[in-house]
Amino acid sequence: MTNRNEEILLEVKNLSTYYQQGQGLLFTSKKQKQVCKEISFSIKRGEVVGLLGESGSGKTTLAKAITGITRNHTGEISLYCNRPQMIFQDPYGSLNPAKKVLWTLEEPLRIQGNSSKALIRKKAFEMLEQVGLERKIAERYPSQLSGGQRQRVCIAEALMLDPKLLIADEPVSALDVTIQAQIIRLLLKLHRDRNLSILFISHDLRVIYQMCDRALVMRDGQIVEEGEVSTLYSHPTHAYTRQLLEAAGISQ
Amino acid sequence: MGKLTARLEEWKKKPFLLRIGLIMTGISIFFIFVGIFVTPYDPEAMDASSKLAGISFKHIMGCDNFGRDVFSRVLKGSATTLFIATGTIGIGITGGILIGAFAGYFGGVLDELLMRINDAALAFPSVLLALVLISLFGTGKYQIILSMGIAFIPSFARIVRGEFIRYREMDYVQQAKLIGAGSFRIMFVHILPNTFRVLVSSILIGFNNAVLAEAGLSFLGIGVQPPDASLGRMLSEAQAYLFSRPGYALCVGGTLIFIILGFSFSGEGIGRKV
Amino acid sequence: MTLLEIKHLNIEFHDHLIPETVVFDLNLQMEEGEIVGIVGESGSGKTMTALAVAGLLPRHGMKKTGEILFDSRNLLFCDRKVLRTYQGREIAMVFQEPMTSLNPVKKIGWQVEESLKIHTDLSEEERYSRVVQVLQDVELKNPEEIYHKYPHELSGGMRQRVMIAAAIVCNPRLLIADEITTALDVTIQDQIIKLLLKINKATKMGILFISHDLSLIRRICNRVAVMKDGYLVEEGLTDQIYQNPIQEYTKRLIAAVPKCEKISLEEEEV
Amino acid sequence: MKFIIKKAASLLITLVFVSLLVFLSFEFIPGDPASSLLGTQATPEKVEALREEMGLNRPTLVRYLDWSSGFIRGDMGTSYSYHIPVKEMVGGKVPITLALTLLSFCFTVMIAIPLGIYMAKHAGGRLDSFLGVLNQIMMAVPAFFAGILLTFFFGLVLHWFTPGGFVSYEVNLGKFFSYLILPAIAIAIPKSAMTAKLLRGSILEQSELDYARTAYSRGNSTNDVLWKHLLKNAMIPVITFLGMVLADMIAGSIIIEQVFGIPGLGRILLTSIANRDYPVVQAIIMILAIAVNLINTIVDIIYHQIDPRIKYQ
Repeated sequence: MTNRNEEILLEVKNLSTYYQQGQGLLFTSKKQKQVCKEISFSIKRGEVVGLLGESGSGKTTLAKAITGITRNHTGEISLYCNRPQMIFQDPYGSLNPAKKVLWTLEEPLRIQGNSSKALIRKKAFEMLEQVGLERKIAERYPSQLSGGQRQRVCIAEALMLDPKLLIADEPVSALDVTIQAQIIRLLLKLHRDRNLSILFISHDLRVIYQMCDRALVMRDGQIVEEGEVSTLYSHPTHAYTRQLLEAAGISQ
Repeated sequence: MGKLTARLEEWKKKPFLLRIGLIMTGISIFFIFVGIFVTPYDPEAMDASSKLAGISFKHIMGCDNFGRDVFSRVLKGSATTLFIATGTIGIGITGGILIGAFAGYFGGVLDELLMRINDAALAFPSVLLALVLISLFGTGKYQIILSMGIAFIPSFARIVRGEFIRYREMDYVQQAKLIGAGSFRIMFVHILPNTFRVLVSSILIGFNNAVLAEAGLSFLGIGVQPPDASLGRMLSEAQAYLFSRPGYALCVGGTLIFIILGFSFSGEGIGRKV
Repeated sequence: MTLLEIKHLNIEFHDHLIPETVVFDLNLQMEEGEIVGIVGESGSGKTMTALAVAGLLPRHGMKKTGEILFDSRNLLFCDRKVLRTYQGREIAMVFQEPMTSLNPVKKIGWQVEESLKIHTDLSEEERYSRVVQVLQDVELKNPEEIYHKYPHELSGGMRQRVMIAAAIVCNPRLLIADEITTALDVTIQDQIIKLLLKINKATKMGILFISHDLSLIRRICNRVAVMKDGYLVEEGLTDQIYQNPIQEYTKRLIAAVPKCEKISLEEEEV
Repeated sequence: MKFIIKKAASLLITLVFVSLLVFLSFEFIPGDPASSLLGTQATPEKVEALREEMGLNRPTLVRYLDWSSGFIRGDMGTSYSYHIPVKEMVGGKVPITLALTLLSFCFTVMIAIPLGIYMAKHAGGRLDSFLGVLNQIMMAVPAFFAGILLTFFFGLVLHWFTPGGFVSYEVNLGKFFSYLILPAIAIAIPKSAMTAKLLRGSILEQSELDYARTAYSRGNSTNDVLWKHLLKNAMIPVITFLGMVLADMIAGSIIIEQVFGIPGLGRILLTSIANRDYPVVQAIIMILAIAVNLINTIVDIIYHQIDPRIKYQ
């Protein structure tokens, strides 16, 4: 697959993100805390890249910087495709509880404003089918769905705008193992069928192994190691990677 | 028929307090509404022969010191009170949503500035703030609405702001940003509907407070001016005849409590549904 | 010697319109000093079982039948006063969320010491030295300093260590660990597991380890019970179950555990 | 200590802000104080002379600085209506309103805290439900109506006191307080109902949290869990609320003073509003604002002492 897809979709150069501690006019001095430190990497078309790290390592911050949700950063983020979309960890917080599934699915195209209502609806139902949900789900509220169903709806919503790059931030961590496996398969299938690039963020080394071609290991805002998953797992060079593999009981 | 039983089932599922509250509020609003068109007597008509008459079939709440029928005046007064409360809440909630939404959603310097003003205003009890504003705007029905409305904005703004701060970091709001929704769309289409339950509850509690505040101001004589009747004003008149005709004060006060209880039960019931 | 015996345990909730049974006819036995795992997905009834053993089920709105025998006394139906003499002294429990499970306005020392205050006649100095000792046992550095700290000043891993310290301070014979590593990072998880194994070895404390994570269970437990929808599906030695699962559900559960293998989509369509 | 200094500075800034608002809002009132002072005798020359004398022709900012610095020194200006220093009119009334407010606050705390704890302990029981409804009704009773009822019952039926009677604190301190008891109760009734309800809810909310379960798992009895674990946490929102209640009582006392005929700050405020006697209104509003903000600051400091989490945010 590497020959066909040499085209780079995302290139990050020397990215540092900042977090403001205490905002205020009076007394509270603004403190800038650096979260990501001088990060560089790239993602090619059709590639699944894993981002591995523990809590507080800056994974989510990095994702939010790439998608443009937060803008407090220095360095370069070059995108050679449409705006990447994102799936979040908590399937209970990522769907608007006040809106029906259909409304949520239609919203991205409604905001774009250049498709007819009928067309939008048609596409929403197509997308529901693609993520393996029944049509009747469309009329439900998020509170009436299971965790796995919600995560599928989130994936459908993210794909409504046909992004070339999808950022999945711990999309299976909050789910039961059997559901986890289903969602992973779904993502892999979408990757295959749509030639979708995925930046897959997780703390679970095994899931990363299953999903990804390449992985980045992140610690305290820095990428400590990067490489093909198979080589990375069999021949870790950085001590932290070794420690992670050992803690997860994968020693080869 | 089936539809009716279904409705009844749904009604029975609602919390007990909410049901009681809605019934009480319904009764109050029904009487007040009818009172706008028909009252047993002309609320202004004085009758020297029945000055301070007691409770009887002719005058179910008796008569006041000018011989006016208290029941008719209570109907009229409740209507004024409710009208003022509605106006007050209208102004308060509109201002509160605008200020709270902007401050909560955008945060930062705007939030700091708006909330500092808000806190300074909130530091005053709303009745006191309304008093100050009345001394600026003068007395009269509409001035009262304006004064109380402004005085109620800070508390609503604070509630709305809290809700917006809670929701702005939610993943679905981040998601909305990603699909290209503008700030206004996110604020009023994505976030606002989620605050409705809290808003409805605080509106009902606000009604309760507005009725109390209006009655308090009118009681002090700086609220509604004659010839408009108001429950608070009637209570202050009734206080003078407390010994000779305690029924007068009790009837007026009872009505006031009934109306307030309706709102507070409903607000409480809705809050408890969560 | 048998430490704990659960016989025909049924737990039914009656706080909604329709009664909901969360545990059906559960039988489980545990030897002194043994580490037994209960594994299952959310809603399988594993936490309810743990709470029942710890005597922490709500007293109203539910129906319980069966027996939980500890020291040949049925803890499920004994007097609250008797139960309290076991709680914290003989049976202790550690929970999933170390942040919310500690009282936010009390100092660490106070919270670790509490069981000693309730169950022993130790003097203040004796209690203090025991608390410092136990904080050291759970591998916390500077126990004297930590004694005077509040929960929010510690990291997640440290808080969970404090929870364990508070649980083992009276040397209980049974420690119930309910998903205690779920909220923690992998490296911290690893450390906590090693700590539990060390404690078990040193004090012969029985551990009832509840988790959804099969790979963790495999590392720590001699025996495991698999639960689903309130039923005990399969029970036996961990290695045996892992290698030769009998029940269909167990097979599926083991198959679903992410392994270091690539998934081929052709095998089974989504 | 750093926190207290920070809070004190914040209080100062808020007060400057409030004083600016109070001063400016009275600037924009239609009508000229000089001409209204002169009333029917007003001629353009006389008005102009008086304006000059009152300093009304100077720029707003200068007059604000003048007014605020005067206020700090204790010079609150001169009443338009009575032509005497505002300080003389207002000064003697402050202790009366203060006493009334504090007395009501004490009653509220004394009633609400035990009641709230009792209701939480017996939550779900018959007495709790009954008290819950009773509480809801009490909350709906306006303080002034409660005052009227109390006057009627204790004054006119039982003859325990003379309605409308009052003894100054300078004459007889004991009698002074005895006349404040009923008004204080009238204010305290709805407030203690609200506080008790909040405390009950807060305790129950805490009892659902994980740490309560932890406490039970160590062998604590229900009582021990309540007193040793839940109460301190549950009091945190209650303290904030009590701060608001205290501020609210200052406003409430204005109305209650009217019902019981107590010559406190409220009385003068009302007559001054009616007479458009703005220096007096401004002064009273400022006094109340200072009191309210002081209370808020104290509550913040107490809050800070109780909840260790705040220090690290």
